[in-house]
Amino acid sequence: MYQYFYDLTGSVIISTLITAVFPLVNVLLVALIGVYLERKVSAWMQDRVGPNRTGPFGLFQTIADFLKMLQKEDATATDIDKKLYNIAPVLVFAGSFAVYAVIPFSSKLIGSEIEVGLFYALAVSSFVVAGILMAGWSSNNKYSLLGAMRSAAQIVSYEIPTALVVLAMVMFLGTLSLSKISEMQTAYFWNWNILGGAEFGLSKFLLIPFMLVGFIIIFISTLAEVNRTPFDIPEAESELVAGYFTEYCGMKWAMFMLSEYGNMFAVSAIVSILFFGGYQSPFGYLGNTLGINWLIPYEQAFWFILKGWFFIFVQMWLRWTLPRLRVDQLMTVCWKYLIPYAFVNLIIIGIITLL
Amino acid sequence: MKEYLKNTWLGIYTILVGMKITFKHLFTPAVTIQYPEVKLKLPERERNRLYVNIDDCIGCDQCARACPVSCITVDTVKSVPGEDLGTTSNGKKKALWVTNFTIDFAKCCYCQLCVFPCPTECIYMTDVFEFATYERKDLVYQFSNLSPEEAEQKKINFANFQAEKEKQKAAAAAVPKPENPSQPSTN
Amino acid sequence: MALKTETMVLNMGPQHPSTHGVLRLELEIEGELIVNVKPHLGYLHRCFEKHAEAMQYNQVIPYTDRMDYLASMGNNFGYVLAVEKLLGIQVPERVEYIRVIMAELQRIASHCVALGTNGADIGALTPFLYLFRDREYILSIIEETCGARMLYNYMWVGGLSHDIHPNFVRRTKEFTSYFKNTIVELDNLLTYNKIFIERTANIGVLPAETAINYGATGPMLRGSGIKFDLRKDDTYSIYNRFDFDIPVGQGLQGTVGDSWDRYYVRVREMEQSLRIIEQAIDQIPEGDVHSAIPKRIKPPKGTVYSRVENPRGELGYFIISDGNTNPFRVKVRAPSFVNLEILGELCKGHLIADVIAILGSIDIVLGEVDR
Amino acid sequence: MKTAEEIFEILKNELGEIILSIDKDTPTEPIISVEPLKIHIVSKFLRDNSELQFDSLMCLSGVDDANGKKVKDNEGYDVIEGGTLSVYYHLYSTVLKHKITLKVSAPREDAKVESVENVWKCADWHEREAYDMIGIKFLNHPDLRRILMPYDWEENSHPLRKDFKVPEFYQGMKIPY
Repeated sequence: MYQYFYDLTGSVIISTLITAVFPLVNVLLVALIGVYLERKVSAWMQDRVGPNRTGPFGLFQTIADFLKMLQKEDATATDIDKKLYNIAPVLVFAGSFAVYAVIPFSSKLIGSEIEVGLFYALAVSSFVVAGILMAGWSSNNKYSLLGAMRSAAQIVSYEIPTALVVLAMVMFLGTLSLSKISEMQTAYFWNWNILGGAEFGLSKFLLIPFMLVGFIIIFISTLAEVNRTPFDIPEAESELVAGYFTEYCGMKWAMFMLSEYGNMFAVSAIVSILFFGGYQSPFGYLGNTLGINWLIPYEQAFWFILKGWFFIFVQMWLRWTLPRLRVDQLMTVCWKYLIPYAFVNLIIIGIITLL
Repeated sequence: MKEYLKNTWLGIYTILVGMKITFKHLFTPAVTIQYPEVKLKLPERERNRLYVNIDDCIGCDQCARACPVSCITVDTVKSVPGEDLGTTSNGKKKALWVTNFTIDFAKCCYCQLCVFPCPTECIYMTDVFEFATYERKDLVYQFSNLSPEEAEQKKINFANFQAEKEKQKAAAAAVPKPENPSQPSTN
Repeated sequence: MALKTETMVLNMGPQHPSTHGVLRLELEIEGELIVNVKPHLGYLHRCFEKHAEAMQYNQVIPYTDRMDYLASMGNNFGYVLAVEKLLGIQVPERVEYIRVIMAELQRIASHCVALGTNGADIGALTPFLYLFRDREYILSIIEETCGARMLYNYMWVGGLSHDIHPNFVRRTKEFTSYFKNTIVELDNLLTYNKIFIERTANIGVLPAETAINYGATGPMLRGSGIKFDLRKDDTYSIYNRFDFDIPVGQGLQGTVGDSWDRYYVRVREMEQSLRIIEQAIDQIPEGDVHSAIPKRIKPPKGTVYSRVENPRGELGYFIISDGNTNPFRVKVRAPSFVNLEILGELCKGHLIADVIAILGSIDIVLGEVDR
Repeated sequence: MKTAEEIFEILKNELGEIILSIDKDTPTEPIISVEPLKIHIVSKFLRDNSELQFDSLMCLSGVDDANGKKVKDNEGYDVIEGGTLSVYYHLYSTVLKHKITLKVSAPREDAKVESVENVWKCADWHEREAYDMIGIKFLNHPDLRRILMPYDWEENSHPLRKDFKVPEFYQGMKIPY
């Protein structure tokens, strides 16, 4: 990305600045639009109108909320562990924000093109759990504590099916670099991994059902990792008020919210990179047909963002359809269902790849 | 094993069924209305703020007695002969000055029990439901059209009249003579 | 060496996002496991019984509305039946029919809230809003007739406050045909959802004998598999003229008497209420609804205990009259009050999340628990 | 299915002295009076007897009979002295579908009634309510605390008594706002 902007502007400072600020802007934008979209989607699903007072169609609702949040008094309870309490939201936010560094928005728009991007994303996103535990413990509130404990157990367990599916994909693709994975599923949707990858042959058709299973497993477990319904038990509002961030208010609370929506996009991005061709267009590029080369990265970014938002929409869709699971059932789903399926899937994909 | 697979299938299938329903609802129009701009037409029997048509009130106090929360206060003063209070719309002759008719809407429970006993149908429920105020005392509505001075005057009038009557009675007692008193019987 | 552990006390309520109204639960927990539940009541105590002693008989009716504010018609119905029994009044046919239709409409509206909040407690917010949309429909039908949406003061001793609105019959028919779709939709969206079943089946199992001993009534009792409904078993008003079934919990997804059964009984009960309405709406005879209202209610000395099947269970009024225009004593046997007593028993050994599911399936209204 | 008279006969034969009388003068249902300190025996009998099977307690209500004489206390308020407080039990048999009403009366100054909590669990909260509102003490009740009023409400102040005087202050707060 640095290289791209350096070529474009010829200035070290501007290109460095853009590269550095790009993920942050992304997280903020995702949260702004995400909160708005969540409200609208839930409203439409429930035969309501949703926010419509601030600006046309209530478009500025989230901005108004952020302004309100900024003005709020930073109230803290007396018996809390001040240091941990203050660090926790930053840590949680940093965790979700850091993932954006490696997400390839297009072949050119990528913060840092590291070779182990997938591994990095998985590692960094599970970093959040430390922040959540800190928040829950330092709040000195029983609800927060219970929420944090649930969250720790949940995120740690769901790492395993995620990792297993990722492992299967890595075996199949032979690389950990997110941009390379995207590149492998070049234009046209039949080259996507969900449809058996780019190579054409018998294995492609054999792979399709298992890829589908892999996709479902990773989608469910990433859903759990970002604490969305039906796995939102750490913050189950009817049981634990707001879970680990019960005691937070103002901007600190907003940081938890930001990271939640940031995370949603991050995991959607990873799912779409792994299975749905990343930034690749399903129907080829307009830039290629017209012979305008500079258009291609923007087209790619468009497709990538579209895919990301589509998965966010599915997450919302699920949230407003389903009830939430209980703690032990959550573990049951993970250990008794997802992990066995993921293992079987791993083995079969491995065998087919070997053949 | 069969149970296990069945559970997996049921989980996925019922989730998909649910998703189908919510997806359909994405495209159904909203049932909510935009309240301050759009208002529902309230049915004619709507029970909201009470209104008293004081011109029709005869001060019979029946509404105040029917009220389970005692939010209606009616004070009356008898008229003196010669004063014309007019008639109610259904032709009843009024005989009492209603000096004070207040309803405390902070207490009112909108049960409509005060409406039925009214003989002149002067107290009734309207469809006004937006009357929030900043002060609780603003919810006490005064329906009497007499100013406090006038009300005071009426009381004095009646007291004077009463005193006059007493005097006459005393005089009549002192001088026993067959006299036909001109004042009407008690109002 | 064994690690020293101790239980933790978690305070839920009085202002907790999911306790239905201002109920405070003191949960003694071991990790997430419930050791003991202690309900604390009285946050919504409004002295109904003391008030009633200072009121005339007809002035008590607006107060009964405010007990179970989700089923005010049922409350009115029970009270007027008790006073009529004391007075020995026979009300006109038309009044009986309208009362039954109103009470059944109210039952559907009340179950809508019960099922919706049960789902919402477990995390499914969307069915809640669909059900509220339909409850709104019922409320607007009732509003057109009596002018109020929740606190009706509609049934009077010996009659009704208003005759039905000219639109009433048409709109009720529209509603009954329309509402069947909602029940189907609800079944697909929530009742048979695997996650919902997992959350409620085998949770809070209430065996039949315990249920009777604890005095549980209404869907609580029927969920435990006992076919007991006051509308059939101790019939009042004109319920014996209608043909309807009593749904009972059969343990379709787990044990008989679990939370899912209680939920399921409510869903099926809405269907039966629709059946009653459909039968009654065509038979409303002509007549005057005010003719039997006594000018002055002054019952003879004596006591009466009269009960009706409210959406939440058996609502009983025990009235002592000393021959005055005011009741000497009115005691209400509130179904929620009695049903809530079992909560501690049901929750033992379950998880925190289950407390919410069980509480939702008991379906209490704190206005009635505290009165 | 048995009428109240038949049930009264059975009770009288089986339990004798404890059962006091039957009041058939009420417009609706007859009431059987029972000795307050023996009510648990009667209850157990009613529940377990195969002819009666009263397995459900519909309602338990405490009542201030206000049949003592009215005296003015030193502040000029009416206070009732003497007389009784009563508890009414409405029983129902879900099997045999018959009903019965029992009544016990205890002296107002020291109202003690035996608890039926171990016969019908349902009586637990009803008895707490009767204690809270009327001030009837239920002997052998496992957890006789106030239920609807605050736990720190003034001792011996029971709001549903006919001579209840609204206190001016509760915990330093003025009560009639």
